[in-house]
Amino acid sequence: MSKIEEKAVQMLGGDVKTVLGYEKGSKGTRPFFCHTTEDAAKLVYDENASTNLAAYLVKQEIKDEGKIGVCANTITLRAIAQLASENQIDMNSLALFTVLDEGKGDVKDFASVDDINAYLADKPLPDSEKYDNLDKKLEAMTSEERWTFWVNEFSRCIKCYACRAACPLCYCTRCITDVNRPQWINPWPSPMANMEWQVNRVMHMTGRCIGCGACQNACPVGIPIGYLSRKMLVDMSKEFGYIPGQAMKDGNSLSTFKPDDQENFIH
Amino acid sequence: MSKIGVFICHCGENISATVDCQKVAEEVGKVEGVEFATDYKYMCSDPGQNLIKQAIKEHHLTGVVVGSCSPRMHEPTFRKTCASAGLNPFMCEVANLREQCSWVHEKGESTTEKAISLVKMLVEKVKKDQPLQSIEVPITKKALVIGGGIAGIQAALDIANCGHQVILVEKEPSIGGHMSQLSETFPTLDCSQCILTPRMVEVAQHPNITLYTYAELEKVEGSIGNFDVTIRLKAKSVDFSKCTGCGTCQQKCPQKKIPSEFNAGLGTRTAIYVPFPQAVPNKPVIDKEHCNYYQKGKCKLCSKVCPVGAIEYDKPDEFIKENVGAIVVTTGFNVLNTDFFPEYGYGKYKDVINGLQFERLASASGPTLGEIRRPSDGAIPKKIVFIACCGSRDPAKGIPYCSKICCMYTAKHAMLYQHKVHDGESYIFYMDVRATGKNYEEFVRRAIEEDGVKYVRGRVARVYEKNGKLIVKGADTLLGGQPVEIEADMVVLATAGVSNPGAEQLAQKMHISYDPYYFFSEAHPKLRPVETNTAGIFLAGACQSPKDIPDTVSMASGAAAKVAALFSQKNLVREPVIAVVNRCAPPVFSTCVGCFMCETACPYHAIEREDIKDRKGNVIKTVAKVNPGLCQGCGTCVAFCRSKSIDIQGFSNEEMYSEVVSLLNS
Amino acid sequence: MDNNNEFEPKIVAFVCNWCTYAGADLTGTSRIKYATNVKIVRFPCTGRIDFMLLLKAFAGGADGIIISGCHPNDCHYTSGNFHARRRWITFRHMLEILGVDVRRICFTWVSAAEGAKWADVVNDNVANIRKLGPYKEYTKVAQYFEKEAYNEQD
Amino acid sequence: MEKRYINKEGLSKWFSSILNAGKRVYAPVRYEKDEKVDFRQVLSLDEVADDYVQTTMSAKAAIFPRAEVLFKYKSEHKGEMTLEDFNPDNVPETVVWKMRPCDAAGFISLTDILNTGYEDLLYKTHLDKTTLVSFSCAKADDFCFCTSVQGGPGETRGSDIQLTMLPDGGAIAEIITEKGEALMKLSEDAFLLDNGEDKAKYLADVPVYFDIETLQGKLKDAFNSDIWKEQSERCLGCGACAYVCPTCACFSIEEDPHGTQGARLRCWDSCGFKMFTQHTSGHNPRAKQSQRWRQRILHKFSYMPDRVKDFGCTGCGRCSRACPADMNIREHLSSIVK
Repeated sequence: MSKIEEKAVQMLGGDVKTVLGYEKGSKGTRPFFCHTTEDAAKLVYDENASTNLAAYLVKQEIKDEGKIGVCANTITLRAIAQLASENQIDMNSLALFTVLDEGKGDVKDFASVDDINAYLADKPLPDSEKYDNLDKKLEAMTSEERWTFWVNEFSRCIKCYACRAACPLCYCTRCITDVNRPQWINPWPSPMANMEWQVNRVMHMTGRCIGCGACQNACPVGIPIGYLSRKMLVDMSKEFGYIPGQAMKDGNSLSTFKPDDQENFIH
Repeated sequence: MSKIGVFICHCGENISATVDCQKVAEEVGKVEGVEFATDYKYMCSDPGQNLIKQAIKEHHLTGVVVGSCSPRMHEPTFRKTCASAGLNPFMCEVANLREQCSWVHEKGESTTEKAISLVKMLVEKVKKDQPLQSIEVPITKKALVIGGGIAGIQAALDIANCGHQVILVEKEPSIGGHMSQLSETFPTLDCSQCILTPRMVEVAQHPNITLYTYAELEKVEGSIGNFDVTIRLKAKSVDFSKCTGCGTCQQKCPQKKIPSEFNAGLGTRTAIYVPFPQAVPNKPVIDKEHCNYYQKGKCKLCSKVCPVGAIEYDKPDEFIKENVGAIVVTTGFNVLNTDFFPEYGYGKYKDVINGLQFERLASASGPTLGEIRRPSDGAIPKKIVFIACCGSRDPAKGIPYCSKICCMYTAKHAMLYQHKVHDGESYIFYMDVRATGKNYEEFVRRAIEEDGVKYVRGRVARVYEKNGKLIVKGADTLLGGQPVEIEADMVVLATAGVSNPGAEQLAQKMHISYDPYYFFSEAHPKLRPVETNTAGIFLAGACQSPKDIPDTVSMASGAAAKVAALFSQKNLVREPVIAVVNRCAPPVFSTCVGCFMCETACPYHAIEREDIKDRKGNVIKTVAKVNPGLCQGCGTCVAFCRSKSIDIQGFSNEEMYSEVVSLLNS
Repeated sequence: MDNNNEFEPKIVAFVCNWCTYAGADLTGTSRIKYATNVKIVRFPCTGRIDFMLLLKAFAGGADGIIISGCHPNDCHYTSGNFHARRRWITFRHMLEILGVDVRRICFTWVSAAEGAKWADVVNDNVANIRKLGPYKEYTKVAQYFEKEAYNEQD
Repeated sequence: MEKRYINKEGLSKWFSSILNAGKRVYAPVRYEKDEKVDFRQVLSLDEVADDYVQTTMSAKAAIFPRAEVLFKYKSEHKGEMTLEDFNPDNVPETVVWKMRPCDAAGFISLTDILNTGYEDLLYKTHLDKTTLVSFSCAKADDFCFCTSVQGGPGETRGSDIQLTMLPDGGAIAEIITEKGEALMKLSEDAFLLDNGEDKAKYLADVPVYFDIETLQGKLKDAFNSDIWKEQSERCLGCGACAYVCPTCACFSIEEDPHGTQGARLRCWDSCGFKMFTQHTSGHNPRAKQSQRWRQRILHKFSYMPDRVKDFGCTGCGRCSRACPADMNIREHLSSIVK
């Protein structure tokens, strides 16, 4: 019996009804809801377990089912810490653990957000290389070239909102795209409407995004939207002085301010 | 569907000189939803207003747009007009055709075009306007007065005499403020303490006034009608309920050389002290900075000699919370630090003093018992020089504004000196003599003509000591800049009046604005001089700008009248321009997802948390709720809300969106 | 510089009610003249201004945008302008990443006493945007369905 | 049906003649090196991508655009409105080049939905003006399951012309419809006589994963089954599956107002979205993900065959490839059959 199976069986014997983890799927690992001890054998955890499971934890349907065990990877943990700071997750309704050394080590439990933050303190954001390469490419462009690049990219968007669905921090009861008085964002997939949606998504993520890249990984047409949120995350944390991927205690970088914020662009 | 009436005002010729008003009315009349459009010479006049009222009734208008002067000017007027014709006043909008169009552009097509699009913009807004009801907030009929100088005393007494409860907070151990330090007051030369102390006693004895001395404002929350204030009662180390004010402790206190604040450093006091003999309350506090016990851990002499055992060491500061409906700020002023003028030798030469110190010298209760004696050797100065505008009206070194009181008190000082030292000679160096109050000019003339004070128009360049004399070098500009040199025994600097240290922090605590010199800003320099921009907080006295006693007292009574007027209402009626969190049908109840980002963004702590419960009382979800009493309607939360679940009435998302879109479509 | 001399830019100004709107009123009271290209939309506070309104303005054909409120520490609501400033730092960066021409957005503080400054802000902006020309790059993308072959896939 | 042979030069010549005839040609284009392949308008044969299994999006948008103007309106005088209706003449003659047989078959289902009972003018105009040139599949992957839903790598239903590429760079051309014949005639001399090659030799091997009739039988009683919740637990609720699908036809009607003028649009929508069935009252008949997943499967494999004979699935496997949560439809259908 693997350590993770052992852990799941033990949890299911207690007050946990479901253990959310990963199983082998048709494209590597995929999320798996394990309800029975028999199914626990299907649970796997390795370096391919890359989905951010926190996206499920904010769903009312799943919250309604009671206490849930979560076999979390680092990005899931980051998201949970952020969600807890935004009153979206009750840590008491989670039984949170991970398996150290990408599934080869011991099982580690997390009882509180502080536990999570201590564990994450030295963990880098994922996929830095991918984003850095694009960053170099885009930084070398003129403003006009960047505009053309993004308009082109957004022309492919089909408004399937997989980016929204996959992101654990997109949990609004009513997304701004569904607001129609006024219709802030046109609902059809035109390049401008697509761009407006992404601007909103990324602005709404500023100071909250944990840089997991779930949005980009989910995009069926392959638009590098993860770069946008990631770039804002990295640049704005430098600007406003917070640790990328770590939840802020009193509001986030957009809902707070410092009297000496930069003014050099203000005439 | 909307039936909107559009009324374009010519404002005499103020608008019509550059804008074709008739064309504006014509063009806007073509807009979908506009039922009636006209132009008129003076919309705000009676016939103009009647025109609007009539049109509302005749055409059953659902909204009104007036194209006239700035809405900051006449929006209330036209809204009232609409209300009197039965239209909800918030269905009326004003397009700014004068200040932001006709007055700033030349006559021409583009000016008229701009006017048309400005009016169309408001037409689109009115289409999205919702009828709003004014908000009524209950008022706590209790006032807080911060600062126990003459302004605070006057305001507190006036409010208390109207029958309302007042809390008076003073940071020093006694009320009285700067006025208690003054010798005689211009222009009548009546003794300052003689007229002040009865008022101080009245405050102490007034059944409606709660006095907290040695106390400071810690925190203010809430808003007009319902402020929650926290007051820090600094530990006095003396139990006032036991202390009889016998004074034994002061006699025995071994620390006797502490410069007395009351005497502006010219006298001394003990560590356990009453600032001055007529202090209210007349009970001592321990100055921890100088107390042997607090500094070195042993002494406790006062405790040993106290006959009633009132001394209590090491008590922490206490915090009390009070709920008040209005706040009057009367924190007063300070005098400019003389470091700015090293050339006058203040601090270097003992006999160069400032005006406040001279007041103490001239005061019967002062360190010299009213005799004018030099601080250095106690000799009576035979020749004395007063330097006016010391820092005032001096943008280079001091402050650019006029401190207002110096001309008068300098004249008074010279006069008092002449009265006390009959063979003395006094000189006043001045820039201009500003004696604009009642009997003020006469007072100055008396100083010159009857008391022989010598006025020299010019600035003093330097003061230095030579053979025991202070050499004052200056120029007489009336004599063409001729150099003047006076060998004086004493020099008095009329240093500028400046704001109190800590004024900035206090203003930020109360969310009131202040000028570059940290004097608090009135809401309107002419029409709302005692109000601040924060509703329910009023100003009086020198915390707003330097002023003399008559001005201070009248301002204090003015502020008190404002408070009384506020308290005379049953409820406070407020404009409904506030944020609201949406509500919708179950099972959603509200689209608010409860992230409470608005809570951190709100400058007024107006966001509360509300549990939505099912019939059994189980919490379904927790959503944001706006406290209508606290919300001031800035709308910061609205721009932050990701799901657009919070919106501000009167500047709603739909309204603002329609305005922007309309501007660009037309 | 083909026809840019004749180009009259459309500029929208989003201003707060207490400082800049009052300042612009003072410009009028002082009878200082400025260009007609700028039209003011009144907000209670710069903190109220939604970043989406800027995008909507560009999409609607604005060539330039002015955003102006109270100077730091002068906000009628104490901190609305600080919140706004932070939002603009963020949003401006977002626009830069996307290649939106941020030169077309002017952030400024104009107090109720700065009537003359408001006139300067307007005139400078009109001159500036006139130099930049119409913001075709943006409107072209915005007018997706206006294109002749509006049902093109790409 | 006519079978011909066309050599490499002939293909190129034919393609040029299609472009020269003024037709708009959509073909798979590789977006950037090693990235996704999708349909775009092309102006030369060189742009057309090679060596891929499937485009991300189906060819659906060529005939049923992501967003399309139904009509425009304008008011120049108060109270008066002028309408500009959809004009079929504005729809250009189009060729979709190198679509998969499953894509072409998808249009049969789409036509069923949009043109049964009521003829949808927009759809029909596009369809009539579009010629579908499918290429039979030489390659397939694990997501392909056309053979399980009555299709196949060489299926010609729905196509106007089907080409089967040969090792010499030429192709077997099957001219299936009149539209196909007309397209061939643009360069008829390029089409040589059938060289007797057997198409089947060049087709990919796609195994049959489940029996469709058994599936249909099981679905009849499956409405209240627990299987929907089990299968849909990891579904995130996005709309990717519907948007990449060659047969999904759900749309919503949207407004694009600009002051006194504007347009009414028809835009793709997806039954996977929670808001899709949200009522104004607050009630949502398909509030749960499992209900929406059930709807998707039952609609495609039960309701559609009941009502319009065809399945709402051609086994292209796009939804499985696109799904961010790895909801593999083939796997799910197989598990229902079991």
